[in-house]
Amino acid sequence: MATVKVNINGMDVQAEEGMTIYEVAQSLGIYIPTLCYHPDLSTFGGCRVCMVEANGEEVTACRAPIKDGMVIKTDTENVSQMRLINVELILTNHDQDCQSCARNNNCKLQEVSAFVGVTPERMQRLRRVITNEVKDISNPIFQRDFAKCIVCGICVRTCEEINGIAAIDFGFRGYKTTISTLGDKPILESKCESCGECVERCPTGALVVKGQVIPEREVKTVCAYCGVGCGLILGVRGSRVVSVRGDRENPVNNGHLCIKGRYGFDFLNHPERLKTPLVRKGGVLTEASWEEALSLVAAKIKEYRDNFGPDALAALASARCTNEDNYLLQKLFRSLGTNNIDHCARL
Amino acid sequence: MDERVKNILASFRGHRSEIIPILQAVQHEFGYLPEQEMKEIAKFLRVPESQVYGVATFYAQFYFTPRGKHEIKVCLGTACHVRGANKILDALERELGICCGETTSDALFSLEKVACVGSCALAPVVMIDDNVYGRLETKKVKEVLGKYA
Amino acid sequence: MKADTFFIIGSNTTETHPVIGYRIRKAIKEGASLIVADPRRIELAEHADVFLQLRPGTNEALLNGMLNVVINEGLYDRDFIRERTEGFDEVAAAIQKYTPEYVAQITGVPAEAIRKAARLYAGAKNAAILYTMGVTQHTSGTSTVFAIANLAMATGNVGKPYAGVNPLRGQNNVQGACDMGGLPTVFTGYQPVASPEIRKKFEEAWGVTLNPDPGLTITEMMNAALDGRVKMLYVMGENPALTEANLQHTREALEKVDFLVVQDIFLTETAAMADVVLPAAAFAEKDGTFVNTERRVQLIRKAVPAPGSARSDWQILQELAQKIGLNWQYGGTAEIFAEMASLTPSYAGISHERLEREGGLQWPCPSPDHPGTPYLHSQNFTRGKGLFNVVEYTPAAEQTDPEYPLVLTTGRNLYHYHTGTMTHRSKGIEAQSPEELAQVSFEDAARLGIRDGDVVKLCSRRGELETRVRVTDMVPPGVVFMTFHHASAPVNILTNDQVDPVAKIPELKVCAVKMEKVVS
Amino acid sequence: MHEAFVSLRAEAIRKWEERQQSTIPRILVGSATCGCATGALDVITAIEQKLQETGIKAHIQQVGCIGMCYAEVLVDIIKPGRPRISYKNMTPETVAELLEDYLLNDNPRPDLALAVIGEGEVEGIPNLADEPVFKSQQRIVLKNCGHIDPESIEDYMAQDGYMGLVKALQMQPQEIVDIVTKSELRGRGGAGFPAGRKWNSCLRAAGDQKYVICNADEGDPGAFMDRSVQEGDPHALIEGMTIAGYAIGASKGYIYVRAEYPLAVVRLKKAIEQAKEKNLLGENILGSGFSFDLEIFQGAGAFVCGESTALVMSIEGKRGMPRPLPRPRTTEAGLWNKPTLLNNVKTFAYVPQIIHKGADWFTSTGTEGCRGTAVFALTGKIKRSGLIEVPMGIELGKIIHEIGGGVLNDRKFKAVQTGGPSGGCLPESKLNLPVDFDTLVEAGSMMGSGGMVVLDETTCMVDVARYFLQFTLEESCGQCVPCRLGTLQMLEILNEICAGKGREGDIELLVELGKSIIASSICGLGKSAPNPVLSTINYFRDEYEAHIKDRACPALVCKDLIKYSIDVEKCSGCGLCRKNCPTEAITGGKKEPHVIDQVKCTKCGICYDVCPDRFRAVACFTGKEKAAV
Repeated sequence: MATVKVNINGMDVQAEEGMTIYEVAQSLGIYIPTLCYHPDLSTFGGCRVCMVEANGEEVTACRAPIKDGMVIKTDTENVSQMRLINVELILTNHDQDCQSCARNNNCKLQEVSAFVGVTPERMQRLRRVITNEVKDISNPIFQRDFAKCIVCGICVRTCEEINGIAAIDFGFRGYKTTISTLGDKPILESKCESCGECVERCPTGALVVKGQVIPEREVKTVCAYCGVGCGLILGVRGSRVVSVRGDRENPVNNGHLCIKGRYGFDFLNHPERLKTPLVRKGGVLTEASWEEALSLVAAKIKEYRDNFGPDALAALASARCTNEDNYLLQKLFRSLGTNNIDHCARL
Repeated sequence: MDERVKNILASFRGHRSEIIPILQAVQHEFGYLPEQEMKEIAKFLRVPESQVYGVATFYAQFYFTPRGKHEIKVCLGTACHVRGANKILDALERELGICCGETTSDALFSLEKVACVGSCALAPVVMIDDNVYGRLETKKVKEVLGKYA
Repeated sequence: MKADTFFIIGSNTTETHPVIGYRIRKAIKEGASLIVADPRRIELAEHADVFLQLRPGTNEALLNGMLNVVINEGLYDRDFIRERTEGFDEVAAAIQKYTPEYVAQITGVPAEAIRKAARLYAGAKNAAILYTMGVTQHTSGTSTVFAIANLAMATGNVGKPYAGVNPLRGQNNVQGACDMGGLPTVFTGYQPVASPEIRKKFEEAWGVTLNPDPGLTITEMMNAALDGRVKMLYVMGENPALTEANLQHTREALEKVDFLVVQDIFLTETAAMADVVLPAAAFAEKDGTFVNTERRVQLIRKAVPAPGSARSDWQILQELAQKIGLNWQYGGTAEIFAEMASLTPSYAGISHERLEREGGLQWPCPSPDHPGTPYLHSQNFTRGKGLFNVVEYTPAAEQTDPEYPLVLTTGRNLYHYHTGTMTHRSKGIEAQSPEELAQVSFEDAARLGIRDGDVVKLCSRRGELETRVRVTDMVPPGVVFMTFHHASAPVNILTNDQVDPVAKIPELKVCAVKMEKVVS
Repeated sequence: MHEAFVSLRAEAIRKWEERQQSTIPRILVGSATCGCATGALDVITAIEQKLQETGIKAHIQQVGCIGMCYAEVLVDIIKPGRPRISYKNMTPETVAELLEDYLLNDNPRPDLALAVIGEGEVEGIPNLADEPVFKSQQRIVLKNCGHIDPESIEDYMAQDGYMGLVKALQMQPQEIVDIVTKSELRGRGGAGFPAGRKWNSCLRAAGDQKYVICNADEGDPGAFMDRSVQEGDPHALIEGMTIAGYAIGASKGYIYVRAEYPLAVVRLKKAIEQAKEKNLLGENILGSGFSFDLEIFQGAGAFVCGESTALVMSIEGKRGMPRPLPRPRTTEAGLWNKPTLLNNVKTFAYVPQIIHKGADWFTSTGTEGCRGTAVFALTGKIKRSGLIEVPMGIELGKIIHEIGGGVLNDRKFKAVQTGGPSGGCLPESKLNLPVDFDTLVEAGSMMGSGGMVVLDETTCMVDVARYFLQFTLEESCGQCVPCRLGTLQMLEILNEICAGKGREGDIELLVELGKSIIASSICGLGKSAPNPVLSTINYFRDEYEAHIKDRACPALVCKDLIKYSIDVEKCSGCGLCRKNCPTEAITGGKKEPHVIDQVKCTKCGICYDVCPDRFRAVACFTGKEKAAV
């Protein structure tokens, strides 16, 4: 890849040919506001907020490739004015009750609004026009609130480019443009697989998880469902797992997850979890101490081995437990003298 | 699959670029685009359902609910606008008892506005099915409708 | 994934391995070709260039038919076959009778489609075969895998990136459980218990005397339990009372066994039958490693404490061992792993510390400086040369007859995992698939007067159950599909426990059933 | 190849001549869309009936639009030995009368006649060429419209049709492109981009497959020039596209026709068939080795598909969303990413004549920088509305007053709107402007595809701006924020201004928004959407101020700002207004002055319309009770 020289905001820098202005700026730590750009996806160029001046012309930084000798200014008066008006226009068509929004303080629109300098005085000049007030709560996991949708198309591109389903597309046109399924049906009736990739990428509160809880810390681990072995980052609050996101650094899944990996964690806190050993007494499983339960098991094992030989014992390892768990299980039973060890690999 | 759709699809090759002609053919046959038929088109073209709908809803020509027997299109082109097309539209709405975009309860007429039918010199113009009525006046609305009742 | 052609057989990848499904769909959008062989019109079939909708239980015939085309049309990789394999000529001769026309009669797939699929597969630069239980859960599972290998070797699609034969593992740590010696015949890393040297190594390390005779497989355990040979069964994190073929038989065995211990996170159907139930920590509550379908060993980390007094499985086992009188003193999972790795050549270069530092590693990884092995057989097959095996088509063990006219085949759906121990208890997921919906073709539904959403009774020679149905064009006439996710409609009541003679896998994918509408 | 063509052409000319020398009368009926809209088909039926009744023998022929829509239904009669006389505003009754008088009794009825067309004189009937409506016109693109049978390829060939193609096929592609370049032909789609540059870049673009696309998606409200060419002279378009195909090396062309033009589709399809039959299109054209296929793609109703990249998307079966810059030029990567030449109907229609007659012939018309003619659809509040073709550089006032005959009902001229929703409004002070691509842009409007709508004193300029904004808003693809939400915001403000709720500062706000929308929209639709607002603010700011400050609509258009009332002095109590009021807002006894209940009144203006001229008792007020007209 050839190196080219560009000048950004008066600084001469070198960059790789083929990079966009946005990418170059980002690599230099220069913030360019944008609402429809996402690094995982193809570019769209619709929000018109990442405009910069390149060689005297206004261009969208997310799409424009750099050229040798290009002079880029990211904050001219024209650029600032356009960005400001475009963000204001989005806000005129956006539910503005930020406090009650699940995306509050984690919202790209808030971030960009603050950066471009939206003020209440300027907003007052404009008319409020909410073009779509539909709320789709059909999916048990997440909801779609169109009064907060900025039609950036990130969800559309995610569904097509990441998941390959394309359960949603732009529907209708002009100010009626919306994100729709066939027949504009609730998302649950569409081909949506509830993988949550779109929810993850939505820049506003238009797509949010129902009953979302913000974690206080995160722990990296691996998904416990299928054999793909996706990297997970568990969000923990107190002693509960409250969220999951994909581990972008894990080469297995690059951050992608399916419905089970992303949303199938609340069994951890299910009231039916076993919390104490149980021993059958008089035909009924009864709570017992570890000491009692394990002593009983140890005694029985020894009894059967001694009376009937080690092959009267058998054990099932688990395709869901760790290597360490499985290693110890087979070590234990082999040590007792039997190879009667198997598991459900075949199922 | 509906035989009619089957026949329509049989005359196409299954390329994505045929989506608009197929939608036109299906609408011509059914009068609108039923959901089930759009699903069949999606399967036939191997295009996601949502995108078939995305394309269909983009273009003003397509309808998603059954239409009246006769389609009234009130031209609201510039020439028609400055020569009083809105008054004609008002009169039609009054006469039919429906709003623009709706269909009469007897399913006889659908009323809609169009950007321009290209008969600007005869403004204001109303198209009913394929017939163009030029230099229309509010007084004549009833008489014109009478031809289709 | 950069394969330019995917051949997916017996795998509903987008539902069972969704994230791999994403990549396949993406690759297809970017121009890759797709061949799908499945009795059901699964979602991927909609994206396929060739969809081979074969009758359940006819995989071998189909694969032989494709190989027939590859050989007779000269589409095979002469260099690869000469340099890397042996036994090609015998297979080439044996395959002659599997003409596409003959195979079409067996499989119900048009001969032309078989030709098209074979040409597409053989013509690809990198063709990857993906399969899962749709291939293995048959009495002919092993020979079907041979047939797949024959096809891949004949076309040189082995031992290079983005190609090969890729069995997708169903559960998060199936691979690991096998690697760890969770099998009756082998220690860790597939070291045979029958080998005196291997046994000696383990005896020295563990300080015990080991049994040289292979143990029982799960199906054999159940039989042994029924005839009283096995008295005590220890089950860790498995639910055979729902997963085993011919459940009635399994449940009887579990009843029969004298003493049943179950270690799990919920009171599963199996745990409910136990004499002692030990509460275990779930994945987010413990440390350790999982091995994914690509043999990638990855660390899992404890995020939260286990509820109540529940403990990690290894801790339970250690305490139990101590009570039995074994002197186990593991300070943590890293130590356990280190011991295992020291006894297992393919894991020798892996340690928790290294996994923490570098991320996942794919075995074989024989030394600490080895980068791991992303794909196998790049230079040589394990046995040296790749062996072609003659595969003959054998029909499924159970065939339909006038009394049981329908074929029942089983699998999974997107929302649930296995018996749903976890997914049934995840609110948002459970709401999307709260009950079993057996898939029935429009034709069969019409014939039996069944409508979408009706409740039917399904009977096989082994048992019966009631389930709600979904009338769909996903299944062809004569085929019924059910998942094994729902305890209220436990499909394994019906399935056949005849096993593959080598792999001992029961034929969960084919059994004969009859169906009738339940009038409420 | 020549020989085959020579005999085809000779045969066509022979037939044409034969028809001119016809021994029986020929009756030509203008039956393009506008003719039909005024009853051409009924007139034809009446003619047929009359001929049968009287036993007169005559040929009836349907012809395309000659452009004088104000005079429709037009019937031309050519009696053997007589010049061609054109009759205006024919009805079934008058045409029957005419046939009887002229064909049976040889009375040419000067009272019904419009003009004599072509050579010859008839007493009492002027020659069209001398008429104000025609004498400043110069017809190149429209030369065949209304003269030939659009469904006959032989008619077209008799007028030198396909001579350009034959000549082109004997040249090298580069030579053709050079002629187009030398002719200084600029694209007639609106922006006026030099056609030669486009052709050249397409010729040079590398690609195994190239495409020619004709943009016939004439979506501007108030424009129908392209429709008339397609309906009246379809072969000119086909010939032009075929030449283009040969010149750039394309073997396939598409004509993207608006869904609203069914007749154009019928005519084009027929013309394509005929051309293929004569081997002037299709495989190995006239044995030259060059093959070119044409396909008609019917648009589905989206104005934005007039934008080239959106049009391409549409043909590819996608939502017609223009591709944002930066992107490759359509000439390098257009349809299916192949080099694509996309021109407007008229641009292609000029080409055969330019090739046939040479670049110099073309540059002899028009102005420096803007060669050739301009075609306008002259409509609105104008006496003679219709389709006109004038040399570039003609004075704006001349078009309106001489050709158009001035403002309808002799009201006061206020403005002329050109360029459709992308253009602007020019006031009286601009009537001396020489019209071409560049001067119109300088004056704050544009040529666009050629709509020219005359507005008079009863037109509210705020309302006109609002009208255009409403249009672009609904036709926006919705992709980019400034166009999707900016036009919506501007419209909301205009709606409030028209409703008497305008705020101080709104005009400045509109200008600020407009400039930002122009600067930051993705495509031409958004980039020009604010033009009608900005140009009316520029020239008619006082009207905006009247709405905002005085809550008045000087043109008496904005319903919320006007009020109807009945002058008790003048009202005779005839009851006509009461009977016609749709909301029963008017009360009053017989012979007593009537009163309008302002609460019930919807301001439909029917009372005003029906009040007999002799009373003129209904008046309309605005603002501070200022009455007008």
